[in-house]
Amino acid sequence: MTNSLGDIQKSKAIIIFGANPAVNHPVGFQHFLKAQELNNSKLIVIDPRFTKTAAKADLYAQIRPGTDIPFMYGMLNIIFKNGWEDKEYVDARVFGMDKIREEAAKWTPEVVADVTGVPADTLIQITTLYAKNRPGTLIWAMGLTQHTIGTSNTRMAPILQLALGNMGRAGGGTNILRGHDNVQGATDMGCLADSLPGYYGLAAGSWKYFAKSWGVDYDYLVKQFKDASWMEKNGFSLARWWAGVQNVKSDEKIENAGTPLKALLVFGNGITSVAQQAKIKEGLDNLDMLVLADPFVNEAAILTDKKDNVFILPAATQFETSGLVVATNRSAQWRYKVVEPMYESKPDQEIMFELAKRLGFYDQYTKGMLMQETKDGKLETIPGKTNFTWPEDATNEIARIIKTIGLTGWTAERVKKHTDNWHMFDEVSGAGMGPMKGEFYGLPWPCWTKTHGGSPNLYDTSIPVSEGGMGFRNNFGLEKDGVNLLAEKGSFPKGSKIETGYPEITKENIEKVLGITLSEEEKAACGANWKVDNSGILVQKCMEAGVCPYGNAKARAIVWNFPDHIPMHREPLHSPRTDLVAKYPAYPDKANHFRVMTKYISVQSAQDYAKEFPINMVTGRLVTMNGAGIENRASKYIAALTPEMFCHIHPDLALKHGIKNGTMMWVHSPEGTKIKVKAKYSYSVLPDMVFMPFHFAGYFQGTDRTGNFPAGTKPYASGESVNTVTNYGYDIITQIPETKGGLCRIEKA
Amino acid sequence: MNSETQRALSTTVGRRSFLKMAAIAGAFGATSSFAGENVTRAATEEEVKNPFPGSKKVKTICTSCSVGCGVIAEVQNGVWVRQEVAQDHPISLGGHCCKGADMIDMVRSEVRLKYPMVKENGQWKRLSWDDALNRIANKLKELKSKDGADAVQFLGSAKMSNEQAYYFRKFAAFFGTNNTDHQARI
Amino acid sequence: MKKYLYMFIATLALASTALAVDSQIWGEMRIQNILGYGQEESLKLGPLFTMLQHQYFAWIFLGVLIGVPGAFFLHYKIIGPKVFPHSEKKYYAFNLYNRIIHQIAAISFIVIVPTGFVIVFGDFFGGGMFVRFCKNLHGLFTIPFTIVVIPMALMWLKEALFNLDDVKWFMILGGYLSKEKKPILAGKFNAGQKMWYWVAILGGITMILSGAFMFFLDFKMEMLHNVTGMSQIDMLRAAAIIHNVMGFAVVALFITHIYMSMFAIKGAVQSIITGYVEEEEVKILHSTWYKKLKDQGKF
Amino acid sequence: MEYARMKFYCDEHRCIECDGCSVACAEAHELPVGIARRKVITINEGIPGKEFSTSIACMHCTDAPCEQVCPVDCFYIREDGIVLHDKEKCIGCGYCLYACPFGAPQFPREGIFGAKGAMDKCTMCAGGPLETNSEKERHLYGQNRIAEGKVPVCAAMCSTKALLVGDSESVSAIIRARVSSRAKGASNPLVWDKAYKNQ
Repeated sequence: MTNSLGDIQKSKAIIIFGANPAVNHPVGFQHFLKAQELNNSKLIVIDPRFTKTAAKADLYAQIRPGTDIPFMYGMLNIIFKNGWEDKEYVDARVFGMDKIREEAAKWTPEVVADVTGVPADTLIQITTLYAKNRPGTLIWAMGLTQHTIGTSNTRMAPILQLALGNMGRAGGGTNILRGHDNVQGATDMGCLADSLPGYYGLAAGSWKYFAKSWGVDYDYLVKQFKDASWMEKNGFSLARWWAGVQNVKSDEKIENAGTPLKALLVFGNGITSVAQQAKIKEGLDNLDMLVLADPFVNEAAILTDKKDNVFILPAATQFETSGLVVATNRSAQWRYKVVEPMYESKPDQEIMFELAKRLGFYDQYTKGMLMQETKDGKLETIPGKTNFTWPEDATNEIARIIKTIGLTGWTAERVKKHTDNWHMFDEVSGAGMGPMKGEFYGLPWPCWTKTHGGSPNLYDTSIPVSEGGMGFRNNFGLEKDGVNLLAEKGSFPKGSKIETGYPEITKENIEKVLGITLSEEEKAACGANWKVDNSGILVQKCMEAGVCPYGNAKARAIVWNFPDHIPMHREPLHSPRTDLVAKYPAYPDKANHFRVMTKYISVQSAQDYAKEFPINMVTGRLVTMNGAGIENRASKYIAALTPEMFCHIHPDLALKHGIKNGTMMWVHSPEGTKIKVKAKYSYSVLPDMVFMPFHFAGYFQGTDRTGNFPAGTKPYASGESVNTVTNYGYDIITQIPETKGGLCRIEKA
Repeated sequence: MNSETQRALSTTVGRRSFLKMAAIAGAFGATSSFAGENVTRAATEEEVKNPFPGSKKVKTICTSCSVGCGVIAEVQNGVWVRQEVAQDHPISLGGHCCKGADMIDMVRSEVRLKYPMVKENGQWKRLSWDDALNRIANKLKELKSKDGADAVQFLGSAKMSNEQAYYFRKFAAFFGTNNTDHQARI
Repeated sequence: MKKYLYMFIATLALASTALAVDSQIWGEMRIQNILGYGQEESLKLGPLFTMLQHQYFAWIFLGVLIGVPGAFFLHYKIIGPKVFPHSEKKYYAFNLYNRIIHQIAAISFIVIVPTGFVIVFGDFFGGGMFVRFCKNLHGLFTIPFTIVVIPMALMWLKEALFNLDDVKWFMILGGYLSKEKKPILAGKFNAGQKMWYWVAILGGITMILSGAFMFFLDFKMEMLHNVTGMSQIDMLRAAAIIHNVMGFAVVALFITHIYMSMFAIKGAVQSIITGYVEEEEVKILHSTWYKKLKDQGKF
Repeated sequence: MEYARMKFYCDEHRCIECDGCSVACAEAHELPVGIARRKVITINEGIPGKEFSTSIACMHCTDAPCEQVCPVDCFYIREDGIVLHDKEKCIGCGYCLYACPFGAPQFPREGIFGAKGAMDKCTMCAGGPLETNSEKERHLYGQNRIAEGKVPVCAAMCSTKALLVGDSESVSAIIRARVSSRAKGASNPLVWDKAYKNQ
């Protein structure tokens, strides 16, 4: 989220692609409604389903799943044709918009109507309304990302915003609504297969920086791995780890340091809500050891037929421990401990520490919490400190190390102060009042220094860097094919000493760029660049000059290191429009994609799926639950609201198959899996589509597995997991499953 | 639109009416008799008092979604007795959806997993923490030495705090594999 | 009878499975119910019930409770009871089956009617435990009556059909307003008894059904809904109104029935206990029947 | 002394059927599962332009019909307009439900053949006739937040501030401001005429 929920109140137009905040972020949605009331803001919703959000919209387009790119190109086509783009902004701050213009020219409203199913009139109406009401904010969520072209979708949306000059403005921006409460934070913390914390990546240099910051030798870390090369390769992802498990039948090649997976440790992750449940079950069944740490019984434990070595550990809930959480707008809050862990449960970190002790790396593992930066840019163990305090010392360790996204200012003390004084902040801007003046609520990152107040809106050049202003990041060189990649003259954060674009700040270039001279001590103390500068001198100097440490560059519309340099439409692997597949084919199959060969074109071209499986299937969230839903299904009042799994189906479609409201039906996937669910008539879906929530588990392909729960742990509601029938398909870059565009066949049960 | 209206709009049942209501309730407390017809009844004489004596209020954050709503938990003798309204939280303004309003029920749920267990020969068996951790660690050690650290997959959580998520990633790094991920992938 | 029992059990089962929150009253129909409440086009049953229950029902019941016995008290004082000599000649009119059925119904009524009054005047009794207990008895004792109501209807149906005699009976009000003992035209049952028969049977069934509606509150009655076009809450309101209004008639005639058997005709109650009726009594009060029996040589 | 009249109002333009109010209520008062003092209802779901949701509970009517029909007179109306009842007096006859325009009274099943227990309905978080904040009051009626000077929990926790509660003047002022800024013209709040005769 580049801006914040409160900031949406400043929008003149809100366009939502594939998100349903009224259901998924109900409290956040109040800011949308207030924008409508206070600001006469126009709410536009583009979704395959008439959602609760759509019910509040001024304009709504019912789009075919997986065709957001054509829709947005259609919008750009109209924008460019009418000259509605912000030319000055594009010239000064965007690289490669001409290529977008070329592609957009192909997507006339008529072509878009054919591909997306949205009438040309509606597209024109929406584009006009959105382009004429600025600033406009663009919202998206899983509706854009969960596609084979998810990455392209998420590039397309900012491009649309860039063309209209909506990026980096209050009331504008691309506001991605994150799902789980700390998915932003956990991602920032690099709980990922392809990066170290803080998006440092997996390059040797990054490992060396972290080794140093953690107080261990780089060689020590290398020794833990098979060899150094495996440190720099992506691991298995949540989406496809099962492919790597021993004895799992698959023709997809695995490259995992010469071994299959034999053990799985899951800490608070509802893996019964991930695509390809049948394969996940196969993966679980073939493990040597399965460890599940969760406050409730992770339903993977009852899904698997594995008879031995399944450990379930009672982890404490987040209310029984404390720590920092990051909301969707990048702001930090302190989650105080409410009660001591109930029953025998233990907080996650204690389980990890206990395991680390038994595995022999506890001291090295926790050493980072005992360290601090010295003034001369070195790291040292805090004199006299032998014990750490959880979580404050960990918070400070993170603040000390993660500089890429500017977490330097996120010390435990500051974040706690914000949470303690949450009444001192403004609802709309997040600006502090009284004693908290000069800071924004939760210090939204980048929070460059220990005194910086946070940056509520990313890429906003209308305010000084010290107050959260910045240009676009310089991350990909200074020029490409002879075109300047830095911002043009005149585009810079307010109050900057440099009134043009500039590169990211390094020890080498700081004197030249800022026009200053560093003293010898300073030079000796500071690191190679701002990202690894323990002394903080580089960032400090930048602040003094009103300069953003990461540079001031152009946003890239062209990404030359991705398979599609500009976002291109590609049909879903299982497309209902077989006639369009040849024109917009999927990617070539990709070897070693997070350690496993992943298929694209070979699946798409294998058969004409639409013949046998003519119905679109979309999945989504219910307001009553989140994620795999276990914690909500284990709450009695919530479970009573949605006691069973269901399928929203249009009466016309249902009656064609003889399915009555409230009776059971089968949903079959092209992979041969099936689920038995209750039909629920709904007009929110078109007659060629069904919708199912993804929060249920406990049943598998028609059989009740809830008997596998240990006594007294069965949740109050159970049902089929829709992800048993969501189709094969993974994003080309992130490997997110394609669950928002798939096909199925239904029949009466 | 003048600023007065702006404020009225933005705060809905805002602090002003909130206080007004508190004042009304206070007035009731202070009045001993309610001369009413037979349908009304004399209010019990009582002051505005705390139904949970000695309780303390803990500010914390909802775990349901990324909006980051404020939760005020009322705790008495180590028991979470009531969920209060975080009226002045700048994002949620006291609001909760059904999940957020039910956080207390989630924590106090009777169907929580209460102690470590292991499945052996298809039967669930209770374990002590020590046993469980020893057995898990031994298996991990064995796998690491025999097959390499990459034989193990770690899946962390977007429900963890930053510190936990960071230490989860760090755990995988110290164990020696990049096979670690979490829900951001779905 | 079996069929009826099954139906009753099925109703019970249905009612207990229906979840309160799923019912129309609190579910899908709720908004329509709210918007329709008191609207010109609606049946206005809600306001009607409120008005009746608020202002009339209790008063009418009080009127019945005081008025009917009061009238009989006067009758007793002024005209007095009819006394028939106990002769040797008796006729076995009610067999064991008849008597058991009747007694079950009688016991039910003896509990249902007073407990009904306790509910109607619940405020007088102060609500709470006692009234709640009476309410439960009121429902509980409906069960035996429900079981016997159909057999009872069948066993006396033939005798309870109205005929010409009844017109004459009504013209002289059964001769109860005179002290004379002259034969009165009537079959096995006189017109008054027939009236009671129909009120007890048809009224009783109506009371059972409307009562069951109110007792089970939210059972699903798709069919009834389709037939009447009424929402469930309106059916409940109608049931409450019918239950009360029918209650006036049932109570009034129940009191009459008791008065007649216990006081107005001395010893009449014996006939339903032993099964034998006195010749003299039959001769005077059921002369048509007496003639028939005589012809058959039963006396 | 002039007392304010306490009123509920649900702004259907803002209500998104998040069920926050009903769960907050159930949780705060620890109601048995199956009893929903407050319930959110959506009509015309999935039909553009016609779908709307609203949250309904006891509206605490001025001339409460429930109070008029109760055969045991278990209802009483506070000076501030809050309609309460005495559960120990209630016999569970259901008359209040027939009289109620809003379908507010509910009956838990207890005893033989599922006989209805004492009626349960929204108390506007004002408890009942028992000693304020006593254990028994909390058990029978739930929290008495009004006595603590707090807002009823449903409205306080409403995610979009669709559900409002308070003295009638304040609530009206908020609604008026919202309606006028929506530029959709003033309209009578849904169902208010029934509950309060527009007083």
